[in-house]
Amino acid sequence: IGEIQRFLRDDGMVKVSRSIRELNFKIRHATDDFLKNNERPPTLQELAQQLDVSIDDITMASDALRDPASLHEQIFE
Amino acid sequence: MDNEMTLSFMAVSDNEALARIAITSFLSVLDPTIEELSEIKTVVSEAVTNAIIHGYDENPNGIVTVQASRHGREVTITILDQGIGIENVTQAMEPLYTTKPLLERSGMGFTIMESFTDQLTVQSELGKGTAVTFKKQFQPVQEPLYVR
Amino acid sequence: MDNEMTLSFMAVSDNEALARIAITSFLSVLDPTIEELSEIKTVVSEAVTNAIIHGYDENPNGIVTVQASRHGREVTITILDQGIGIENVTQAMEPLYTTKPLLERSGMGFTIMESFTDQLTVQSELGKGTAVTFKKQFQPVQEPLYVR
Ligand SMILES: Nc1ncnc2c1ncn2[C@@H]1O[C@H](COP(=O)(O)OP(=O)(O)O)[C@@H](O)[C@H]1O
Ligand SMILES: Nc1ncnc2c1ncn2[C@@H]1O[C@H](COP(=O)(O)OP(=O)(O)O)[C@@H](O)[C@H]1O
Ligand SMILES: [Mg+2]
Ligand SMILES: [Mg+2]
Repeated sequence: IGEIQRFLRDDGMVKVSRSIRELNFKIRHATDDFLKNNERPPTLQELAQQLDVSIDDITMASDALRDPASLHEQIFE
Repeated sequence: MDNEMTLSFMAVSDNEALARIAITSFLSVLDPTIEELSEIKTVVSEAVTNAIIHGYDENPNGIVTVQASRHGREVTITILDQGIGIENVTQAMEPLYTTKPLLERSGMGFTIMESFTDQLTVQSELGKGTAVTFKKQFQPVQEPLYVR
Repeated sequence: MDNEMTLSFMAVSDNEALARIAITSFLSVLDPTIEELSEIKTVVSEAVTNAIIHGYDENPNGIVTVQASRHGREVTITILDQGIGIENVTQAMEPLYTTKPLLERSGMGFTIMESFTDQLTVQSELGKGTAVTFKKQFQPVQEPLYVR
């Protein structure tokens, strides 16, 4: 699956919504880790650095945190 | 003023995300924490929802406007509509007060907005519309805290 | 019209991200592919950069406006400024033409915008400003069958 996904990504076929869901999942983990290590929530830039993505991507994906539907998909996908 | 933006959109609930995301991007130069952002986004969502549901009674042709300005780390945001307006603002802002109990509104929107902002002002005129303005001072990025 | 938005902001390059991200959110209901989105964001960035750098000569007090509307899967976006305007639009749109070679501009902005959109219109008046409008039809992209 990973290879097919990589191929699709190169092919430009991957939906933005899917990449946002994936990043959303990573943001949740990274936020938890950061809280544990630093005893404060991470900033946007700290998350972008840690996950090696743009602030734009963090902005879009972190908003999906609010959407119960997308949470549901993350958990049950 | 260091930066300013104005965003207008149709009164449909999909556009709540647009408002939140635009504000997030506008604030990103302050490098806020996810927590600070989440509070501001909650306030924006509550005010935009009110404009759509109460101000325009969900008529999508209504236009909701979000204005934001930043001066150093102080941010001022106004959410306005040209909808039905509020007859008694003091009453409307009381906890649990709602005119749409059948839509399962909690009546806690204004209370939430007040608790997450430094200052909240509501201006409204019956038949003219409503403007909700709030100010928030963003703290400088902090070192680890030991009190939580 | 299914949805409409208007975003205005000060002519500072930080706000390019704001324009891109607002458009990203506006388009998300169409569930675009990464490639489609990245093309649209490139077009928006080129046009907003032109408004800031050429239209306003980087004077931050200039206001750049991004209008977007959606009808089904057809999206129309206009980026406008009230800046210096363009004397000869046909010439300005030629590949490699630039009036700011010292700023290391490539002169390829309009060429990129044309190649990523279905239709591009530029209206401009000297001393009044410039409006760049483009249309894009989003395909109902199907994910390949073997993915799910
Ligand atoms: N933009 C608005 N236009 C008209 N009425 C409004 C607006 N915002 C709030 N109100 C009134 O104030 C009341 C309280 O709002 P709020 O505290 O957010 O609770 P809720 O939205 O759950 O009813 C609403 O029920 C409505 O009567
Ligand atoms: N919004 C604008 N206002 C004034 N002039 C503009 C504007 N957009 C483009 N131009 C003119 O058109 C030329 C070509 O633009 P473009 O193809 O984007 O190349 P570049 O930005 O690299 O110069 C610019 O050098 C400038 O003279
Ligand atoms: Mg409410
Ligand atoms: Mg250019």
